[in-house]
Amino acid sequence: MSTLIAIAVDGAIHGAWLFLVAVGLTLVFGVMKILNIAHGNLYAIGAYAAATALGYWFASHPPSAAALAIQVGAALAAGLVLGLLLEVAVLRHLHGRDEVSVALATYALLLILDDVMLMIWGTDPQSAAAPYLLLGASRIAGMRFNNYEFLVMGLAILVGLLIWWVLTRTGTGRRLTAVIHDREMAAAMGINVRAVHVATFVAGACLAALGGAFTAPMIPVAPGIGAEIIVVTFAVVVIGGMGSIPGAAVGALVVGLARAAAVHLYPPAEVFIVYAVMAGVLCFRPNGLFPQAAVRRI
Amino acid sequence: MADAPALLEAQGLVMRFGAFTALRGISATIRGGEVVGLIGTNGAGKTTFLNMVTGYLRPTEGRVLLEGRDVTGTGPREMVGRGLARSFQVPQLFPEMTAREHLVLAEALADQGQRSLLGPLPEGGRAEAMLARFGLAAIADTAVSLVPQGQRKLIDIAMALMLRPRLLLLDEPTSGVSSAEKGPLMQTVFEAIRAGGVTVLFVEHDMEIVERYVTRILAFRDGELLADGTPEAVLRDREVARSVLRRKEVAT
Amino acid sequence: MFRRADLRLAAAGAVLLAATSLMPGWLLVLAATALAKGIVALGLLLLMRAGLVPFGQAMFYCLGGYAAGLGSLWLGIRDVLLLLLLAGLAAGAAGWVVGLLIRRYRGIFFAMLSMAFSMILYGVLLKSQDLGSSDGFSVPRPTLLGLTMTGTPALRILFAVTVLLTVLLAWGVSAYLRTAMGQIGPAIRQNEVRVSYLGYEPDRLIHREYAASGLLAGVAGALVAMLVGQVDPGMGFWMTSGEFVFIAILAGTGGIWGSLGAAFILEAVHAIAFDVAPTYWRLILGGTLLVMILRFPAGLSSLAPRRVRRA
Amino acid sequence: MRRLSKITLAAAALAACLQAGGALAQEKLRIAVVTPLTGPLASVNVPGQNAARILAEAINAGTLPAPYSGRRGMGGAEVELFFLDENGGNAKQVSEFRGLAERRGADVVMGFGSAATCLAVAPVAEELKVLTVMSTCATPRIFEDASYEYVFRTTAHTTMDSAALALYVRQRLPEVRTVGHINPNFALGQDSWRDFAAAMKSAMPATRVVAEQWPTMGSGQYTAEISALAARRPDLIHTSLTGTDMEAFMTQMSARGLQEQSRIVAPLLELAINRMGRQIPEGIIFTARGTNGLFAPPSALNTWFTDIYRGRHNEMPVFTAYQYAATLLALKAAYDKAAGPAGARPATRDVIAALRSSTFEAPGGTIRMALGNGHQAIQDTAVGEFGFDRRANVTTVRNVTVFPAACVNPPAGARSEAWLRDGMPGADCSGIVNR
Repeated sequence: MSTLIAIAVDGAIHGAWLFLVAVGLTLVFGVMKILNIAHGNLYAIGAYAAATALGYWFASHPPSAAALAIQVGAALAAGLVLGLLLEVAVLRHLHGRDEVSVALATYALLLILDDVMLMIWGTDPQSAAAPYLLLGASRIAGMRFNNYEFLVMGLAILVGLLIWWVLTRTGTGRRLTAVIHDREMAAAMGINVRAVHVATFVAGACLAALGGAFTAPMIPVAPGIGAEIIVVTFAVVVIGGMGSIPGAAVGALVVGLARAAAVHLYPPAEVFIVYAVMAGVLCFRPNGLFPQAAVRRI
Repeated sequence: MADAPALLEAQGLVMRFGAFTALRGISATIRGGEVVGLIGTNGAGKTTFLNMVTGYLRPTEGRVLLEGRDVTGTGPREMVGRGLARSFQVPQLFPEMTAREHLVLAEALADQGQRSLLGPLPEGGRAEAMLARFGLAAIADTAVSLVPQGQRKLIDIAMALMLRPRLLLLDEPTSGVSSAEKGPLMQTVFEAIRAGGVTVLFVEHDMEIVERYVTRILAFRDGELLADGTPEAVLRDREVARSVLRRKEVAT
Repeated sequence: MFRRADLRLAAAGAVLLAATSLMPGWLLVLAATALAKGIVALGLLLLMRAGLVPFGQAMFYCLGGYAAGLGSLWLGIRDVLLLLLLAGLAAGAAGWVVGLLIRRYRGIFFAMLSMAFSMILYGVLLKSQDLGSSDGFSVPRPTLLGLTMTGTPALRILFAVTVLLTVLLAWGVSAYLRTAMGQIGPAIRQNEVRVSYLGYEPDRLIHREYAASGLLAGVAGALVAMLVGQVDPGMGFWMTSGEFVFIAILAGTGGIWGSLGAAFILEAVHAIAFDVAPTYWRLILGGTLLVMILRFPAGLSSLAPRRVRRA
Repeated sequence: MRRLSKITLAAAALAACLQAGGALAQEKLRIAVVTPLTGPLASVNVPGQNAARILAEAINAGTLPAPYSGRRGMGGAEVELFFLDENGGNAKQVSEFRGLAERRGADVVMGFGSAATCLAVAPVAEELKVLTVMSTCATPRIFEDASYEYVFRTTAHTTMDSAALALYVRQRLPEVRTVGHINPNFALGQDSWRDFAAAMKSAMPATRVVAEQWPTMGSGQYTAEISALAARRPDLIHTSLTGTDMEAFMTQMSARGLQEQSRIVAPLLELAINRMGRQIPEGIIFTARGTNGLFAPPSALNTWFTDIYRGRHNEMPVFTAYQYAATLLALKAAYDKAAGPAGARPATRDVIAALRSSTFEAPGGTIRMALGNGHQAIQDTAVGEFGFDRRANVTTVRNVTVFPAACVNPPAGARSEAWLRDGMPGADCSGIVNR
């Protein structure tokens, strides 16, 4: 019985983390039809920014709850700067190009940003463990869990609700949904699609950076962490249905639980469990669990 | 004509897109050699019906029979394999190809049974004759994206005819064509058809054209079959006149 | 049957064959690897003409390498041509099996699903201890028609085999592109529904061309495996697939010549970047790719073999 | 871009390549260092690159302490290092290796962080007759699956770690009955666990394995793995996670108190010791692939090496630094011996004869080229428990046991895996020292 509880808790923790990291990717694809392969770099830069900021602050201050504010601040700053830079410098010129060319352009950005980060932060890992031990531990089913991971779960749920509220309850949200479903029609109705694109990409970048900033305390921030999460975030987004926020939430939970189950029941499968689940879901639901309505062509 | 074998049968076809119901149970039979006109206002379900009987759309309920055999939901490829061909309300062409390339490709695919596709593309075969017959020789080597709408319609229909179909479905062949060109276009199409004895079902808004060519008329309204009969009977039917033709008094 | 383009292909092959005796070892390996990647790019060319970009083609490249390696270690086959045949058939069969599912997908989903399959193979190879897991295993030098090869002469012979095979496969692909079936790919990309209404099942062509591209990538993987003498799961990592797509984009509308030329350019850019900036070679690769995509408005949409703007 | 201009661009690029390496420097001894400059393994190998630069400068300046003091350079020639990134896959590494030998005039090639590259490059070095001395890659397969004339390795391989750790646990923790492990799912992790499990079966037959975890390398998220290990509560947990994975695991594990219910054995902890320092929980059992770093016996060479290294990089050198230093010192000893008093630069054949089966001093103690008919090194090793001295704010090691080379390395000609499984026959463990 305790194994089932452990799988549920571990799955939920990992799923929440995956949602936080992947939601920006599906938002950007939903609105702009861009599969941002450089999403992993935005995550990594968020982590580096947070690690540097935390390292600088806690060099002269005792560990305190200020850490969380620093992480959010660093993430939003990194996301804003990088989101704007990439959108204006590169993505603007790719407007109207087919989906796969744009995805390849972001693959080029991945290669470039990887080395740019190497130039700025070098090869040695940055650690920012200060906030990780701040919140103590709690016991579930006889096992001790670090509360920081529940904080990340809470943050993921908060972010999910925030996005849902913006999309369904606010003016900008309705404009965003209009652009998601039909870019030309939205433009015809006077929506400044250009502004929506920039805002969406910046929001996507901030979400990725937020994911990185709150992962920084858990791992040493080193070259290559961006590349590690790319393929697993694709799996989450594709399983959920490209462009669907609830889909990303369900996809993240499915992958999280699958990985936790593999770890507890058959560890050697951990290497490919995520991709097996992805291929499995796509066999039955070719466009993911929450596909967007297809437009009639003839 | 009436006792000819049933070629295409629709039985109680229903199509629901979520809350919207496009077809509310339509049954109709088309026999060999007939020329059937399909009329109705926009959104009456004409194109949905066409998409369904040609295998592109699987009906929510009901069956489609071709020569008595149930072909519900089989894809367009099998339907074409069984002698069906169609044109489209908006011409479905290959933007980067020329008119000649369209017809040559259609010819190669039509003859894939006799001649292997791994051979070269046919040269100077039926495609050239069809280009001449449809008066497309002048623009034969122009990318279709630069060709006017009327000729795009002709290419679209010509490609369907290249398949030497037994049953031809035309979706508003004259829509988007100037009124001066409507007559000659239909003239060209029906000359090519009459030579081969093809059964035709075509969607049309221009009643003059309908009266001139059809042997029977199906009238649709809001996804239901309003009338099914000879042109004289259907066009004088009060319901059809009021809702489909939008004319106050009845045409004499 | 021979057209001007084919003669040019044969001429280029002859030039490379003649140069074999002059080239130093490192250039032989570099050029042979470039030609092998060109062969993979030929397979990609088929799929990209139909508007599909697989992000997981390295799976078949890796399968071909492992098939050649295991062929010589477990089955005792040592002849180059037999091993290439074995690798091609193995990868082609795998392409046919994966094709059963992937034939229904288009656009980003096709790319993502092919990547997912390649990562499954990568994970399985990483885990398999008796295949040397992440270290892989060494592939013994093959023989050519009974003739054993060692040292640099072995490289020259392998390079010559690679050149002949590349010319043969390039001629085969260009001949295929001239057949009626070769024209169906671009038609599918431009308007798939119309193709099915002309009585041809688009999924069937995509399935066939996916298996063929698998076969080509398998042969290329086997060539590199025998050239390098080592295979490891890294051959099937998604970054390797990214490199093949990079070559296909570089090739643009160049068709056969474009693919082979682009492969050479990539290896050259790779070698120079490696020498000039050992720590930042990926920046140079990424920059080159970005410039190609931004400056080349052609992109994927105009992958037709010939310009048709004869208004 | 017109098709023709694309071909001319390619030709120009290749020509540039050819021209760049043309000028062969006759008088300098050019040593190529193949080492990960980018990617996840970079951070673990940077200390090695630093040590190589320090040693090359000292060799050229002649400022090395005994037993290398006096003569400058190697065999009378000035040493010049140049670095090459060990990434891009085997095909790239093999073509780059040929480039080193044929185009860039490398007299010696050293380094090699990953076993995959070592296995791929060894046959090519033999074919091109290039003296290749591997510094860090640790798979025993190289000299057990084949024998080479031009390929050497101046560091012991992983079998030594497993043997020493198993003997240490038998001596210090006899009450251990259940064992678990968490190892990265790739060659290094698999070999390391297979060897440790075999060594434990031989040293402590009563123990049994109760938990196995195989996370993907670089995943960084170990929540589920730690829960699974905590649930089984093994007495001992073995892990050969390295670099950033090791740090991530330590951070996440110590927050959940895994180390309080199970003793942790981590053969590669020493590489993260400077970076993590006080964050590493007390009592973790570790080693340093020989008597390197904190385990180094006092000697003039070691004191000189650690002072210079700490002066320049303000942290203690970890064992990769000691391994790169050992390679350069082995080369210097071989070149000087082969050159003889006259000091004329020796041919590679003579250097190989001098290096084969030689014994040389390194900052970590004496290294003997005893296995793989004189091509594979063995050296004494030591195991201890990690401690953090709060007062002096410095990492320390307690309860150290030093194992002589003959006790923890397989005898010449034996296959490591079988040797461990069969109870380490022929091991001479008379010289064990407990500090």
